[in-house]
Amino acid sequence: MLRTEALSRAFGGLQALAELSLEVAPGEIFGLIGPNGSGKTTLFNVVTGVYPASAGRVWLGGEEITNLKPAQVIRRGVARTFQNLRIFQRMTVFENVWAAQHGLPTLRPRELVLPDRAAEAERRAEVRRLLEATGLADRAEMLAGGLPLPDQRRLELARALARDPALLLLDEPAGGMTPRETEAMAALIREVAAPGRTCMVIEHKMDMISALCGRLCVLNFGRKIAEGAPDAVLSHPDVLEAYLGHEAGDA
Amino acid sequence: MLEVQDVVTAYGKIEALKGVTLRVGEGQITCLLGPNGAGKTTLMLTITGILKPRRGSVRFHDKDITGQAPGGIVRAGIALVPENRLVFPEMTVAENLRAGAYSRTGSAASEIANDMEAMYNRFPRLRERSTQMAGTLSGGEQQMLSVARALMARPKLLLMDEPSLGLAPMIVEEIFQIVRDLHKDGTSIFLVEQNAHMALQVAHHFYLLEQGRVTFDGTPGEMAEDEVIQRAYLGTRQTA
Amino acid sequence: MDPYLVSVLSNIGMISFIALSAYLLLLTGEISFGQQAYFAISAYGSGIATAMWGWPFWAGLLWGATLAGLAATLVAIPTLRLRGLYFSIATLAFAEMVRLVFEIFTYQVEIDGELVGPDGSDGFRDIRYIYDSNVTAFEYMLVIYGLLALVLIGFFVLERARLGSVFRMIGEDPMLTEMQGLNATAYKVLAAAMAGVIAGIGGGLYAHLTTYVEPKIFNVMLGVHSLAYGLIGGLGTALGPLLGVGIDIGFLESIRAISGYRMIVFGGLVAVLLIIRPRGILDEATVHWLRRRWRRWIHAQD
Amino acid sequence: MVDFIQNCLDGVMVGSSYALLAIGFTLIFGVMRRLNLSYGPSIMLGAFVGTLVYLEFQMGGFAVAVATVIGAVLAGIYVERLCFWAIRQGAAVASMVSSFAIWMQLEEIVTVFFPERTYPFPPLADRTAIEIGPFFLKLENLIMFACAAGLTVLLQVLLYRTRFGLALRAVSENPRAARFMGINIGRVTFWAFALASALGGVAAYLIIGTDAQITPLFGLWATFKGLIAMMLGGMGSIPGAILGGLLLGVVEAQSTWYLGTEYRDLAAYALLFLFLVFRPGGLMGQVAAERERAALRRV
Repeated sequence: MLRTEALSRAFGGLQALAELSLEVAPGEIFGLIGPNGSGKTTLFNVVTGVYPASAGRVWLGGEEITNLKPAQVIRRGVARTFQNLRIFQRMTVFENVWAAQHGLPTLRPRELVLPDRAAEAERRAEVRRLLEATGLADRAEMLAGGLPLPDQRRLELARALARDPALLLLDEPAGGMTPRETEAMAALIREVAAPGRTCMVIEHKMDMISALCGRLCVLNFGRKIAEGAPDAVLSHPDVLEAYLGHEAGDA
Repeated sequence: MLEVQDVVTAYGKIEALKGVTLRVGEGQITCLLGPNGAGKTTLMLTITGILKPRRGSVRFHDKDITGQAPGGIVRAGIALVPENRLVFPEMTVAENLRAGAYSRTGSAASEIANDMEAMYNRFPRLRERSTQMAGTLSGGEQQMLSVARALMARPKLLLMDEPSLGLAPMIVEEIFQIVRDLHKDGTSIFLVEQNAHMALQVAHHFYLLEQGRVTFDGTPGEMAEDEVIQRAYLGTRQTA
Repeated sequence: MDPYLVSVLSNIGMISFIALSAYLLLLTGEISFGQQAYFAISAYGSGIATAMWGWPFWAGLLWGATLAGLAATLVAIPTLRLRGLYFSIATLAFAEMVRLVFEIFTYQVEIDGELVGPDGSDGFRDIRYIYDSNVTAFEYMLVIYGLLALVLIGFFVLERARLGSVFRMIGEDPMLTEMQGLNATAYKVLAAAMAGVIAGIGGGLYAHLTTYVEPKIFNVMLGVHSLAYGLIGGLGTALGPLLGVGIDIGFLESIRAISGYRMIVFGGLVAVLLIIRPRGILDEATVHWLRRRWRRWIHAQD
Repeated sequence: MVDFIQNCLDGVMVGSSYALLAIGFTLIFGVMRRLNLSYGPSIMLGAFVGTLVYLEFQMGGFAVAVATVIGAVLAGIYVERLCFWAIRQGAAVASMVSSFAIWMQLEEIVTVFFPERTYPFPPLADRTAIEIGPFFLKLENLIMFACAAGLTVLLQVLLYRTRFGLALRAVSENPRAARFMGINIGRVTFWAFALASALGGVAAYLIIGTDAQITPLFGLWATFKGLIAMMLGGMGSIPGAILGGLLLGVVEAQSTWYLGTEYRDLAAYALLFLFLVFRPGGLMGQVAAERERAALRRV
């Protein structure tokens, strides 16, 4: 589904991504872990065209998308959420999800001003279904800026799903959540978000990652240091050394 | 030496700290653990006087310092090594150190020069780079500069906000060695960390902050035995 | 109707166009100090068309507004890459350039033995179409408000439609807007072009009402006023800038006690409002709250 | 060729007054990362305080200069408290608009008290022209040029050799970190504004002194010239401000000579527009552009 080949990105002297080659198969939930600053979010940013790659190439489902503009990548069926939460604070919860449909390739430009009644009603119903599924239905008319953190994360997820993406990039979807909220988010990803699409998840929460993901990749200094099934990766000596620390190895 | 009593700090309507009570003992390394958004940085900002608590008090050496201006708190003897290092990128290393001594209005220039010399002795790499712009330093060197800059205020208590964040494991080892050395030289340290494994090796006491509340208070031994903390902050293998 | 009242209302109507023009760009998060440039371009353009080429009023107005829209598009393409302050200063520089060009722009033809047309800093006299056609001041006021109503209806359609939502998204977070598959720059250029046309309609109306335009009217103060109207009245709805215009021209200008001190009061009012209500009186939260109250009230009636 | 060089000399001489204005702008922008559009009107108000002293008490040059500086500082502080201090971080645009509003206010305050079109101001020097070979220089312009150069040196010393300068630079680079050092940001920005306004007062005294008369339009003129000079030089760099001022002066002098007076301002705005589109960092703007990029990366 997503393939990168020797993908690199440097900021000044800092090598955020160094010749990273990855392949994510269709339909899998792929975990991306590593220390802060190891290049995980940079990978999402390069894939979605926020930063151009310094070198290397990216393919999405067989089509090369290296250095396309963000909107072009997104229109090819990618959606993402953000580590530091980005929502349209001055819009309502409903409008935030509705907004994700503005750029759908199936929406004709004319419909931005003069919607077809039936199609628009169907799309609005879809927004409501997504709010229902993510447990935000009763807050649809609230201004999104006033939501508590876990709800804002769910709103980001709902917004991403409104694009019905083939590839869903989730950047710390459970960041700052309590264990209980984390479990709820994991269930939401497993039952609502993942079916029928490919997911990549960045997380620091190992319980969640190992329960959710079929395969993991560990980054350090922009390089891949391990890849494979969670069990194997999380006991890999390099991973213990660079990310989990020595103690975990002894425990 | 530092006593935080029932502190509530809020941004607008949202309370980031919901009544936090903890103490940092003289000559000890105290560690605060907690997830992102739990309020750790808010607590640091409250102690350093940048944020005013809505309720509660902060006492340092039995004196109430709640709501004092940041400058006064630095002068009282609390310095912060901020999260993400925050060096002044377009100032030289030497100027960064001088900025660290900004609040020492009473000290003579020669005294400050002596302290800078002491910093260069402690961190020889900073001496090599003393006329370089701080922004050109590597992450690890910037972290050292950030620590040295805080020490230039001659603090009795050093607050360190996630000093290992985004740093390579080897550098993290180095930073923790510095923490041990500073402690040996008599500085009390209040350490905010996510790297619980490293913290376990140095800290004398642990607090866990979750959603603005202290949810654990105990020694390293007690912490290592607590199963919930095990799973959340130490263990990965139990569930893996 | 009292002629003084007609003239004040006509003024409010015309200034509303340029205020709405600045407001449209404010929605996309851009501060333009230069909407008066498009007002000026259309004032000259439509005046030339009716007074010199003998075009009918409506064709002249359409021509002026089109010119303004084209100019706005051409300026938007290079400048919208700039962010924040840089964009604001670039619009200011462009508007001053336009004004200074009109200071030296001379294009005159002889009609019935008299020279007609723009004459540099002496301005452009005798744009007499309205008077020659025996339209009364009151009727012309109705024309102004008719067009203003059309533009407002356009705004209300826009606000309910996805396009309005796209503009507001860009205003809040252009990068996040791109992440919804929308080309933020292209939509900004669209907004700038629409804003140019709206300012242009105002400019054309202005030239034909006063029959005389001179370059110095289109100075930065006009631009800043139109910007301030949205910021005072509120960015939550297109009625916000109209409220701003009403407060300034309708209220402040008509109070005798502060004549001669109007700028002191107006300047202070803007400064204080920016502190206590950074997005104006009718800001998004207020509009949202009012809408909810309205809906609840409607429900209660059922 | 002689014409061209004479124009350049004239341009540099006039440009030094633009440079003087740009320094104050840059100082404020460097610390606050915000534009103070009512910088010109506030020093204009100061100059009218000077005029008042000149007309009412018949006092000479020095007293007028002191009164001008005091007036400018008071007006500057008023602007700082209302448009910058009260509007909190993250609202650079609100500050800019607010300062524009206060501009109108200050201008009207002055016109209420000084309704005439122009007022006399103590002349800076005799209108002596100095001949060097085929070229002419004016004494008052030389004084202005010397002052611009001297103030630049003084400012560089202040910024790079003093404790206040250290604090000022720390605040402009990273206000958050500066607070952790115990630096009182409010106090530093207050004094930066006072300093910039004092510099503006000196600039106003010198510039208006060369004309020997003052008008309320000086505020608009000063803001635009200073702003253009700063943007040409690269925002936030003091040497850049000087260069930008001189460049603006030269371009104006050349366009006046070769195209005519009516093209002078047009050429200046066209230059500004082109710079913004093709080189938004200005002459010395590499650093500023780099900083922008660094900020973007953190998004």
